[in-house]
Amino acid sequence: KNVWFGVFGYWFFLWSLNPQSAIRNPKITMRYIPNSAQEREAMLRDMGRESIADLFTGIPAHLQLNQPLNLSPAYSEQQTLQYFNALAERNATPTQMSSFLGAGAYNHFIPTAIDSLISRSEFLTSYTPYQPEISQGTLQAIFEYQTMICDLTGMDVSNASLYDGSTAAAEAVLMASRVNGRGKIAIAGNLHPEYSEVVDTYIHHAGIERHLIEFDQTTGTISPETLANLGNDISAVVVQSPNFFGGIEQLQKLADATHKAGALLVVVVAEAMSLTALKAPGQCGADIVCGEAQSFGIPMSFGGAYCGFFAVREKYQRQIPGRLVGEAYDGQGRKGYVLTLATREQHIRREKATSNICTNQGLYALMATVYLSLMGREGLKESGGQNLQKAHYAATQIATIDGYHLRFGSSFFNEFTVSCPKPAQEVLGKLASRKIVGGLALERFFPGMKNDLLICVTETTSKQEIDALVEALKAI
Amino acid sequence: KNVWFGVFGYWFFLWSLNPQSAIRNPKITMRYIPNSAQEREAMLRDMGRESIADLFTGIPAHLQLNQPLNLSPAYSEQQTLQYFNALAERNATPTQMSSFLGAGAYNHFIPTAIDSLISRSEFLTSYTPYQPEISQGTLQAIFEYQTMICDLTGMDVSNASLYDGSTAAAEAVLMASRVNGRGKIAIAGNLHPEYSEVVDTYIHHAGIERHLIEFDQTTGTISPETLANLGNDISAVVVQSPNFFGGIEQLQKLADATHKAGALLVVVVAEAMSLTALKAPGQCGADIVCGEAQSFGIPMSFGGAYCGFFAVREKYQRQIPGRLVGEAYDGQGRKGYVLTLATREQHIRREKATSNICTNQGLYALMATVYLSLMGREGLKESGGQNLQKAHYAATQIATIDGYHLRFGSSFFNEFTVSCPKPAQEVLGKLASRKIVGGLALERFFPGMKNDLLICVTETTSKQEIDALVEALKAI
Amino acid sequence: MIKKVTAHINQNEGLIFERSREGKIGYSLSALDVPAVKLEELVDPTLLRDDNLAGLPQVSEPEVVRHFTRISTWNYAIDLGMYPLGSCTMKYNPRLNERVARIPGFANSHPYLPDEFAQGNLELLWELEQNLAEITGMAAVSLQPAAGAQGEYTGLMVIRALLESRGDARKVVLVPDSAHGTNPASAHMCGYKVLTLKSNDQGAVDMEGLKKALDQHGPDVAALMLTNPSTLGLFEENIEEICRSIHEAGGMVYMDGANMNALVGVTRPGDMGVDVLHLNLHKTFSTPHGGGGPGAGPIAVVKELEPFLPFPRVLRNRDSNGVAIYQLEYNCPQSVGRVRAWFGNYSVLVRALCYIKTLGPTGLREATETAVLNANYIAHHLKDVYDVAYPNGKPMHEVVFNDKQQSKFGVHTLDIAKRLIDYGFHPMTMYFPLIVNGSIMIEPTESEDREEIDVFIDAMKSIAREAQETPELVKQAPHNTRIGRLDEAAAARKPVLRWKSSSKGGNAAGA
Amino acid sequence: MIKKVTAHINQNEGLIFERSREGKIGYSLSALDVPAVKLEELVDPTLLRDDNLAGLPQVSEPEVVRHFTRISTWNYAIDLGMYPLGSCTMKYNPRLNERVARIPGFANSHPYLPDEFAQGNLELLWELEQNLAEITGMAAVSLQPAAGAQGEYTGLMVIRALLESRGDARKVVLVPDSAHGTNPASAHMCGYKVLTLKSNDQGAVDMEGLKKALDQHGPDVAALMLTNPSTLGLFEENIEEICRSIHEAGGMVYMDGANMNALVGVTRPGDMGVDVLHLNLHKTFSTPHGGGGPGAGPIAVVKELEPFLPFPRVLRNRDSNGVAIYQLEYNCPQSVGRVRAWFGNYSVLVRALCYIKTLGPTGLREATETAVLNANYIAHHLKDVYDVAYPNGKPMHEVVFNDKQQSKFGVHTLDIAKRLIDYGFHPMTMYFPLIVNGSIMIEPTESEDREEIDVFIDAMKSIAREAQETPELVKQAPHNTRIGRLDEAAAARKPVLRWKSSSKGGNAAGA
Ligand SMILES: Cc1ncc(COP(=O)(O)O)c(C=O)c1O
Ligand SMILES: Cc1ncc(COP(=O)(O)O)c(C=O)c1O
Repeated sequence: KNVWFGVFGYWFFLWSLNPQSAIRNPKITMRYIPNSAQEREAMLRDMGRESIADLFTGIPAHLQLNQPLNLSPAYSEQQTLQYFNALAERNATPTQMSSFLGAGAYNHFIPTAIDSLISRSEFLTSYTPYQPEISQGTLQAIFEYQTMICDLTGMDVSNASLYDGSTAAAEAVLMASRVNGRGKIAIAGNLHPEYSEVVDTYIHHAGIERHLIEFDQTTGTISPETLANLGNDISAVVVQSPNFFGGIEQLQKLADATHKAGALLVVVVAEAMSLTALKAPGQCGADIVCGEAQSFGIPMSFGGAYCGFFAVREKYQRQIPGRLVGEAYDGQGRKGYVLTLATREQHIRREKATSNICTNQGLYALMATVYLSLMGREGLKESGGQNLQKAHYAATQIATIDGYHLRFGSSFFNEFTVSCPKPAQEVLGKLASRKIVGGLALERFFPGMKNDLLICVTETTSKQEIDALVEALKAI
Repeated sequence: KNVWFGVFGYWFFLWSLNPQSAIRNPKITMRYIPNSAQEREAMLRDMGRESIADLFTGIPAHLQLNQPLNLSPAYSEQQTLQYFNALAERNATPTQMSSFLGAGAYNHFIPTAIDSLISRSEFLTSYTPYQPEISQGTLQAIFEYQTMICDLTGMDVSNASLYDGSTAAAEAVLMASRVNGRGKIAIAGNLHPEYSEVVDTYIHHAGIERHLIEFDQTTGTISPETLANLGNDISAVVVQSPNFFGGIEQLQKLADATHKAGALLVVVVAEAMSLTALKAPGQCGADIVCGEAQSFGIPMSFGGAYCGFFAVREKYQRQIPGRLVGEAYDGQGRKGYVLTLATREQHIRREKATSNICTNQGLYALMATVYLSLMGREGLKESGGQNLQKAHYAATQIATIDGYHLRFGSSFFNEFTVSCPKPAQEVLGKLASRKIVGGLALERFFPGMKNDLLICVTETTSKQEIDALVEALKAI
Repeated sequence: MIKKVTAHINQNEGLIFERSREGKIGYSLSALDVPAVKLEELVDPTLLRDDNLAGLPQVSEPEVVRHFTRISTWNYAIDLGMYPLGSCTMKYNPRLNERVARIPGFANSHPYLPDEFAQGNLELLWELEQNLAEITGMAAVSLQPAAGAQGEYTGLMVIRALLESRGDARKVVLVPDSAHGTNPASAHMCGYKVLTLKSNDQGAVDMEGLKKALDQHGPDVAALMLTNPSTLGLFEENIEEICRSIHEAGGMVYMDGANMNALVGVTRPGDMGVDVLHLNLHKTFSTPHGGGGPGAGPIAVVKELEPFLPFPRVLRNRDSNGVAIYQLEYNCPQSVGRVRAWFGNYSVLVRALCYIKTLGPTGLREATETAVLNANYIAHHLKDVYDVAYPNGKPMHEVVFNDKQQSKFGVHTLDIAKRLIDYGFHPMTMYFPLIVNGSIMIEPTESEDREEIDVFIDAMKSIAREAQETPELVKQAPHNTRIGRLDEAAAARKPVLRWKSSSKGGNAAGA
Repeated sequence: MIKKVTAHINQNEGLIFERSREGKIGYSLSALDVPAVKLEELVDPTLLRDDNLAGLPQVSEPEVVRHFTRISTWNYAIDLGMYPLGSCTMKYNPRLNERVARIPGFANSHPYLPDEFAQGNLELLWELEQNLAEITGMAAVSLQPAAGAQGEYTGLMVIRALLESRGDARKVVLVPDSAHGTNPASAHMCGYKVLTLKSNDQGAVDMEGLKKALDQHGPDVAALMLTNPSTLGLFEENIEEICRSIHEAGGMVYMDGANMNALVGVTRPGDMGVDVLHLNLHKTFSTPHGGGGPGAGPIAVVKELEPFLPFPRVLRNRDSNGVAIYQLEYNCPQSVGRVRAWFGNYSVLVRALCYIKTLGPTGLREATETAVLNANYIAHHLKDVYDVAYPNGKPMHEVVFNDKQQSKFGVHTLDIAKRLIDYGFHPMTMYFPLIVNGSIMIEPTESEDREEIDVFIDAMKSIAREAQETPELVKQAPHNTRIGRLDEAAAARKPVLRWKSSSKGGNAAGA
């Protein structure tokens, strides 16, 4: 499919939109509204009201609109599909251009059964499970989700999800400060730049100060030595592993150094698939492990909706932001699940809540739960292994090209940074004309890294695609 | 999308298929089989059996395969999707080429909600509703389907579906002969040729003889006069309306003539959408009305699966082929639905059954039911009206082109026959290069109609597409 | 104790017609973009509908969604639990198949597309034919039949056409008394006289009886219709000899392939001497049953019969570059004709090929082996509680019991079936095959896990105990469903087969 | 009498972990196509996982499908019936929105695609911003906030940034006592001191109290956070005056737009003097609640505040041919920063735009009018049976009662809520807003048909009768669900928040 072809289809569509479609028999109701005009009249009569306008007298008349909103007239179902299909045609997807983009959003394989299950009305159109007697489906699924997140991260307690990986990192920082009352936060310089920006936003008004931990220029990782002299005003050290450049951090050593300073270690995981192959942060001494679960069956969808995960040591369970599901029993001793420890939350605690979050990412946590169930122990190991092996194959091949080399010396999972013989942005431009999205030019976030390219390879990237990339790099 | 582009994608895919994908840990089970190899061993032990082979000793050893079937190795889920997507890319769909094909399969708009409802596990993965206590969903839906078919056709009793329109026509012929014991059938020459072929197949061994009713060369319809001298050995007269050329038959007059000869009138409806605008055949004296319900929300899918409908006068209800659902009450007086009058069927009557049909088109009858519910009275009227108006607009426009004229003088619904100034097949070839599938060349079924083209226009055909067709016809 | 289900609130819902109100709509079409003209000006007004479609409902989209969602919850389904329905092979219906069948390139393709614009569809048909031929060991396949019964009918016509082409107008088809009802019905539709063969005391074809029938009717016997494994779930050990004797008598062997789930990848009908068989893709090849279809019933035939298959056939040629070109061949002079419009239940065929591609040779055999294992496991655990109909048989993918032990307490197969509902299962197949009194026919398929099977075994044992101790409990079952046993006799006596605006709603408010 | 539901069998199911067995799999990946190398040779082995992922389950696909299908049936859902949840706007979730959000060009697009390869996405964002600006009457929109609460937080930061840019570091946010809990929580996160405003005896902002607060804290008041219609479902009649006095005091007005379903197409916050508001797309704009998200909480602001919106912003330019080119602008020096990665809950945004396009201006107003009508209809029919919290108010899209009459018999809001379950409804919102003792908050939305509403009214009346006649029946409710009231206090005392292999399964066999 040609992305540019879409443009013409799109203009054609706009031209074809018939304004008359808004003209409709006034007695005929919008299809989503069950009560017809006639029925509404009857209801008004039944209530002794004259007209709909009677019901709106609470709104000062001069504030009421006397003309329709200035929006396009209602599209028919067919027009709606044409409109959105035409828009979608103007985006490039991995089936049209092979893509080596990662950097926090990953193109992993999504088993078909997931969508079919989460599309069941009972999951899709249900409310937050405040009424456990008729919400056990959602509650049990969240309980399973919490369990899986605990197992993957090596932690004791997981919440029911946060908005995304970046806000999870921000909430971790706020929580750490709540826990130990310290007012400074040390943030790794190789944390995902957008996460870092979000943390900055969140700490700005929380009176928390930020201390930057520079990464090592040869390994790209945080050297434990840089933590040697952490002040005792540091509430937490926030590191990401694999870090933004793809490198795996020495978490145990970082934890030791952090704990020595009495701070908490927050480990951020932007590529959750790495948890299937790399040692669990919880096993390495992390106090909070949080991040992005998009890799577990959630479509990339231009950056959202995703699913932030958040797991802590048991001793912090009453400090965790967001919802928690726990076991409970009814009068007959039957086991079920309920939202619990709600006293942390804003409904009850208002300004003293552990967070303001209310609606979270329930359905997407369910997606992740179904994904993890389908893939299971073996599938996750295989997937993790394939990511790792394919990325290393790609890295090795690229490193053989004249002028290209791996920027950093550290171990990596499925992403790595390549130094190009010319500006990475220029390389990407040339690759694009060969229908390859070659990765992310790092200069945008790290002005000093003009020639550096962040490349991601997953289990869905075929050897042919990798080889084609290598050939293209050689040729340009 | 280019159809030919698909070919290359496809070969690329074949080349990429890795034969190693069949190599799998023997301890690891196919993902659709819950009992693992280990579990199966345990079950064997539990039964005191040695091996799986023990269970197959009923099959003579020399008949057992000693090598795997010669099929392609198992595709991964991703490969399967690639394989089928690549195949599908090599078909042209109406979004790629505007299409004026009808002739028994119609491109009507399909509301999105249908697929979401029929995909519910409870409908999709349930069995034929022989156990009413846990099948009321399917049963009630069929009861609603039967009611709607009765209303649309103007008949008293509808069955729960047959395979498709063509076999419905064949079953009608067999039923008519059962009803009146006559051995000859009169079939309209403008019946859908494939239906006609199927009827021929079915009557061949039933000892029923076929008599052809020629259509009128100027109107394309069956003139009531041709039925004036029907012999009293004719069991039924089978006509289609709108007929294969799109023309609407004078059903009432045909019914009168048929009944005069003591025969039954079977009205076949290949375009069920026509029922929304044209007088119900039941109102015109038909004894059996049957046909194809594909137009009611069922995708064209290269000709199947579709949904044959079949409706009769009440007096024939015990002669109807296929399943019937009726009301019933339980011991507490609660109303429900059951499969009823089963004594007509093969389970009980065996060779004396009214038909051999067992599995029918349940899910697709449900699709039609959801479609008819969503469209409802107003939507069906609007849709029928649009089909009719757009087709007439197209016909009028085409008739203005030099050398083109409407082949027949009769009223039509959404299909009409155009005589071209050159062989229709040639016209179609030229239109194809302009990304238009211009209709069906009739020569294939009616060798005398070399220049005649059957054109269909539905509510989904835009004015632009019609105008583009007209322009193209002018230009070629 | 009932472990598998608990009672829970379940929504009532009337008929869709009872929701109808003037002015409600559930659709949205694009506005007419050609000049509007009154229909009466375009078409002879006497031909136009004049009843305002009064019978059709007027409802909104949310109501339609709620209506069908609610009534769906009254159904049992594979995705909710085991369906021990013998002969029906209710296996898991992969979601991947559903997705693939909905790919727009398939779903939106018109059957009269010129061959060059339908190469994907044609290749798919060709590929599926090849795969099924390999799986069955036959020479050629027709995908046209819409279900098993139509496959039988088509297969018999093919046989008849061959015989007639030899000038051999035979009139008799032999059908064992254990056969499915569609077998004699199809034979009858094909113009044959059905001669019932009594089964022997093992439930198999009685070789003596067969010999006698052939001695008596031999020259008139067109075919034997055989189910293998039989409807008792037993492999016909004499299959080769049976085929031989039929062939010697000048007849052909038709195999009902409904039970192919016991054989795929392990043995092939073509290697046994079978001449024609049908497959139920909605059984063996996992396409969803959909509450009663659609299915697909392709037939596979030996070389000799190929010319008689329904037309059109799909051919593969190669162009000058060796690229495959697929083509529909309509010129099949010996063909029995068409048995339906176009090429079969295409959307079902797509699913079946998807299944085959997904499992591959190893997976297909694994499925068969597991299906047979599961059935034997059930047979093993229930054989002391229920009488096995033919205790010397070696059950394959299903096992048949009878209700002899339970009948002593006045509890019959129907009661056991209904009581299974209370235990959270769909009933087994009952009273089929007819040769088993009070038949209890159980087929677990490979899709069940041991735990579900164990719960089923426990339920069956528990019901057997109840039959003895509290027979009334079983005879009144089910107790935990939203509706009880319905009076089917009364329903058939005065059938109400459609809603009328005067009648009251069912399953509805006030139930 | 309970008309709406009947008890029916419902499948039990343990935790997914309890299905786990060695060797089961539910996945299939393509085989590795690069040379296989041991992971230990590629990565420092001490960094590799060494627990074999032991906690993750091993299950097959059919079991996963059955597991989640079964547990889903324990949920209530919009598609099953009315959700009279005040403040939650549980309206119909169109299937068309779901389909559109899944179009591969949206679902498979990477957020770091260069702008030229993401023009469709960028235009969609731009178009949605324009539409929401028009609907709210505001100048600019940010789609970044992931839900309402984050919208509040972002909106307050935007206000704070403006004030700080003026060198005006105010510290106080006024929040009415009727506000949703997220309001004070968000204000607190934004570093503000929350000052609670008492509502007047009409449930509205007490103008005296407001004046007093401004007199006292005026120069330190950064903003007032107002919900309009209030959480009582009443329009703030003094809204303009309120805005004026806040503005005069140098503060800004934040409006919680959770109740916009009462206003869309009828009136616009921007015309009232509001400076910032958030929208809950998962309420007003029909995106599915999904058992707790995802939502989307865009904010709309007046011109003055636009420079402070989160970055990046979406800009529309035109190329030399006048063709629109969309572009992400990161250079926003006054921006409050990012509040999340990328551009918002994009897949939710797609659904919301689909909803707007489908309804158009007429449909949007019709939805609002019908929502308000339905709420008034309920208020009218229940006002004699339950005490309306503020009887002089003119309810808009929701109506708030209290349990005063019922409390006399010892029956409280919680009991009424639980009893509604037996009647086949989801409970209403309870105990919110906090200013109403035993609040019973009912919002039907426009998605309910009169019949469903009438059944609801009857149920509420019937429960009121029961409260008087058989209070124990109500206090023990629900009676007809698979599980009864759970001991939440005990659960919180010793929380069990994850499964451990030693623990027993829930909702499972043996329940
Ligand atoms: C043994 C046997 N033969 C034939 C059939 C008929 O197949 P279908 O229902 O597909 O027409 C069945 C179906 O139940 C069967 O079990
Ligand atoms: C009045 C009001 N404000 C704010 C919120 C918070 O919105 P969200 O749950 O989207 O964060 C809600 C949600 O319930 C609400 O009802």
